[in-house]
Amino acid sequence: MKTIETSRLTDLAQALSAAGYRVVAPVAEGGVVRLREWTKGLEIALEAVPVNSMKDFLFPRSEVVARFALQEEGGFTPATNERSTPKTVVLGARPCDAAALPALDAVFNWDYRDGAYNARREAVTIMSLACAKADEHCFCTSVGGAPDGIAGADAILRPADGGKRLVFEPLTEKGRALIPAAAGTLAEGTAATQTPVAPPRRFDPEAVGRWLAANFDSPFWKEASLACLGCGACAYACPVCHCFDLQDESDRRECRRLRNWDSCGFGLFTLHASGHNPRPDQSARWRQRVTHKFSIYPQRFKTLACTGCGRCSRLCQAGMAIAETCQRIEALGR
Amino acid sequence: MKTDTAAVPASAATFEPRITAFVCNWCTYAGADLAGTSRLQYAPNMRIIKLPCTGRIDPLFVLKAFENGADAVLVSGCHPGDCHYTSGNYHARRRWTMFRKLLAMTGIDDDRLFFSWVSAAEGQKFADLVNDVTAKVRKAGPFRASNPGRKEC
Amino acid sequence: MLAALRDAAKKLLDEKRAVLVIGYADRAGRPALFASKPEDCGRLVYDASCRQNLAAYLGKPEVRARMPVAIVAPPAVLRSIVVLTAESQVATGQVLALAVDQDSFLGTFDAAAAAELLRAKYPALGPAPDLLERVQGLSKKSAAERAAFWAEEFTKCTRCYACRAACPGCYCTRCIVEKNAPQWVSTAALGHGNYTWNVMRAFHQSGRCTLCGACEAACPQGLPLMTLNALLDREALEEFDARPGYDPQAKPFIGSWDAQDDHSYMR
Amino acid sequence: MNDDLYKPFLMSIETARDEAPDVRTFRLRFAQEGDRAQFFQRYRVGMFGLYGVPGEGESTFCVASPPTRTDHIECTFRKVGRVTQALQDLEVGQSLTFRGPYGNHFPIDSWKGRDLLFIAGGIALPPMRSVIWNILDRRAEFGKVAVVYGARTTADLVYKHELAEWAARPDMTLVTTVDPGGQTPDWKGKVGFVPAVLKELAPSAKNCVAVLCGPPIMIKLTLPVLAALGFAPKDIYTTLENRMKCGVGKCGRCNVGSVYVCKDGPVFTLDELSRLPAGDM
Repeated sequence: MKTIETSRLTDLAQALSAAGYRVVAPVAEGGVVRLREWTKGLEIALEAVPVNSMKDFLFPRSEVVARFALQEEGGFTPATNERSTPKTVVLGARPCDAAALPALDAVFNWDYRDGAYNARREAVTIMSLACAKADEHCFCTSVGGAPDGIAGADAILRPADGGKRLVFEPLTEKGRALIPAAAGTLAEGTAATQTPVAPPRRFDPEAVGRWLAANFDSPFWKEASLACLGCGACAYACPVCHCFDLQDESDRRECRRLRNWDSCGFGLFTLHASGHNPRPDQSARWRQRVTHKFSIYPQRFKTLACTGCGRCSRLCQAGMAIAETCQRIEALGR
Repeated sequence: MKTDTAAVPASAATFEPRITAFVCNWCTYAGADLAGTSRLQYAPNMRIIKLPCTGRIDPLFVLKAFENGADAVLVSGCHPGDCHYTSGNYHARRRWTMFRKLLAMTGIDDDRLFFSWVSAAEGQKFADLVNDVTAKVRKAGPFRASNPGRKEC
Repeated sequence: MLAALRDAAKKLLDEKRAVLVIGYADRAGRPALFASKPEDCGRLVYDASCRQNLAAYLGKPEVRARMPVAIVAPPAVLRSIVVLTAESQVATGQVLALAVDQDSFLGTFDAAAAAELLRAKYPALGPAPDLLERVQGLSKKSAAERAAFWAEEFTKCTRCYACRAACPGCYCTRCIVEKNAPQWVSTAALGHGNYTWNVMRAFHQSGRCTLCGACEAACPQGLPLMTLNALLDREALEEFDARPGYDPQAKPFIGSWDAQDDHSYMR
Repeated sequence: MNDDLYKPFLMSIETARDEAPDVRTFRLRFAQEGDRAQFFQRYRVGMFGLYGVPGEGESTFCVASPPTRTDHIECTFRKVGRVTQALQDLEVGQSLTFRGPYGNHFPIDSWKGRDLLFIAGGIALPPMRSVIWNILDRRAEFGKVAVVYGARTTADLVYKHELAEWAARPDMTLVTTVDPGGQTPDWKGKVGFVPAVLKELAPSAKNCVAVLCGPPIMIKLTLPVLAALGFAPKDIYTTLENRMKCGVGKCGRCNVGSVYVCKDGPVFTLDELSRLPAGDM
């Protein structure tokens, strides 16, 4: 059994970095824990669930998808657009982060293969960290996950010996490749892994999906969405939300076609050029969000588009909590 | 808006400041005209963008100029009381008072952002102003490295 | 205190002086509670953990369709209601404030009465000392240091617009970042667009911000947005003697002028 | 394998024709023969594409020419926003970007031997025009062909030269109509709304497929007329438009319920549409 002292995680990060990996890890800055590129000197913060999800590193919030050289006299020619896909290890992703990967893989390979996503996906190794505790927003167990779930992960670190140690368990080839790269920071040894603390199961996603598929016009949505102020905090924090916008930006010499995150919570998301909006109010938008995750996704991809990480509810200024909405939906279905 | 982002070679010896000036049509632009017709010599570093009135100069214009690589921005219009539209420059003045404080807080201070009143009769003042601003910006150096709003893609 | 608040809210609904009461719910995180039945009012609370400015809901079409509305309002929210009234965003009599402060329920007020209450009881609301310290600390640094500080902060911005959604003052039906002909503000969550967005967001609050802090509280990335708002608040006060939210008849700060306004920085 | 999904190919504008106020048709040529060949390998009538102007963005609309004409494509669009404005500012000889063809198509092979009724309103003729020409180019395979086309005014009728050509053809019927007040003194067509004209015309539903496209109000009022004439929902086709960015099922905004207009559509039968939540359209 490979183990590492929790206090030596930065050594592991350093070793992986020296082995040529870009290391992404949770770091506390300005009172907020955020997954970011790790550089020497940064402490790794394992306590809190980071505000951002891992998707930042697979599907960045803004990326150039096409370039054009603009000509002085008008007109353009296509220009090459280099893809940057550094070999990356995400150290300390949560199981609920890793669990998002199958859902993202599904949409980004749905008949049309999205090269930019897949290139990053292939270059990333996920070393997740089993959760030693859950807060009131966590609900992974309601959506098929677990605090020590391994879906999507290449390796998992399990807290042991009262948190002093972590047991490293490789799960895939990519995960095993970390062992030589870790260059001795992982030691052979034994440790007593802790039983992870699971949040209570709050609803049955299949029951929720059934109600959603049959109750599109329910008055429930108007009331349930009243508090929503229509920002994109939930979608941007979500490890699965993948909606995007394509926007051109240019100066005199070059146009860059950018893919930027977008959110179904925004009023302009579905607005037609004619002025017609299929989702004219926040209730339609909140319904889309919940329906996409618990009904449309299972229908199309046989997987939920929610991993129960709870980020959306943890961050929502208006207290919109998707697990609570699901609980209420389940009750309505009974 | 299509503007130029190409980097100007930044070595101190060859640095030529690129300064964007937003000026009103009635006073400062006429003052610049007068400077020209009077054959006054002044630094060639300023690109003038003429607008009807300082009241029409949206703070976004200034941010756009910095975003696209301006080393400095000058805003200039009619003296108080002289506005062609009676109060456009008074409106602008209050806006600029707030805006320059805000920009200074974010790192664009009065080495980079200049304001002036230049009337149609002040050709000499305009020439002196351009020379003075250019000299200050030259001294401050290229703005790329420390410009908080520079374009990055 | 809570009993008085709940009774007053209940009375407004009972007497049909309000169709809807928006307050804080007695649940973790203190989310908004929308009470349209008198019996819902029993779940209203107010304490220091209430961070949302509920006046932000006054811009929401679903709420505007249910006027008159009463809002649980600590002093900063009272100011927001006064500002919105001065800016003709809410009609007189359409919004009632259930005024609260840390330890008491102060009564039910319309915008004019709320302004009177503010003038009498909180005549000089301003940034909290720690916020002022943030402003002063940064002001002492060099321009390059300030630029580096904000560039680093704004890099974190994902453009989720939670700050905009949180703010009662951000009521435009189509925000400047959503206008695309021309596209003034880049929508990409990259340095330049993030800088322009955050600077313009703050600037549009000039002389209007009531320092409620909801934007900063809403920011998932923890950006110190209030540093900019507080700076502009002090500037408006010191240069123009402007204190937003004390007069429902006040002229808009940026839309008005005085021949005596300072212009010492003009060349 | 090309997985650069958002990398478009280039097309140059061969001709441009003004159809109606703010409505223009481009005939586009592929800059690369390989792109052309690949396009026509996949293109079936009813599919759409994303047309773009670098610096302004992309806009989604149908391919208005049939797959039977394989040296070019045509598109017809109205100037309504930033991108369509930029597209209309382009001149003959200039280039635009194109991605596609995307989406499903009209199953015209299954319509062989049947009568066809096309009903279109205003700017909705272009998505149907490709079908009509496809049918006319393979005329012998189908039964009777009738087109009912209405617009607000005579000026708003698109493809005026083709309407004249269709009117003159002995192997099809064309009925044009304009809203009351929209006619000019020399207008020879009908005056009245499409549903009323259709009712008066009373085409037989027997062995007939109806293709319907137009503004929502026209669709809403025409469907009962078709139902009264005996058209079954599975024999009524339409093509939907929703805001799209990617065109390939990723960007997440064009869905109606669980159906993605970009991948499952844009072509649907009324039968299929009736199972979708109307509140999401």
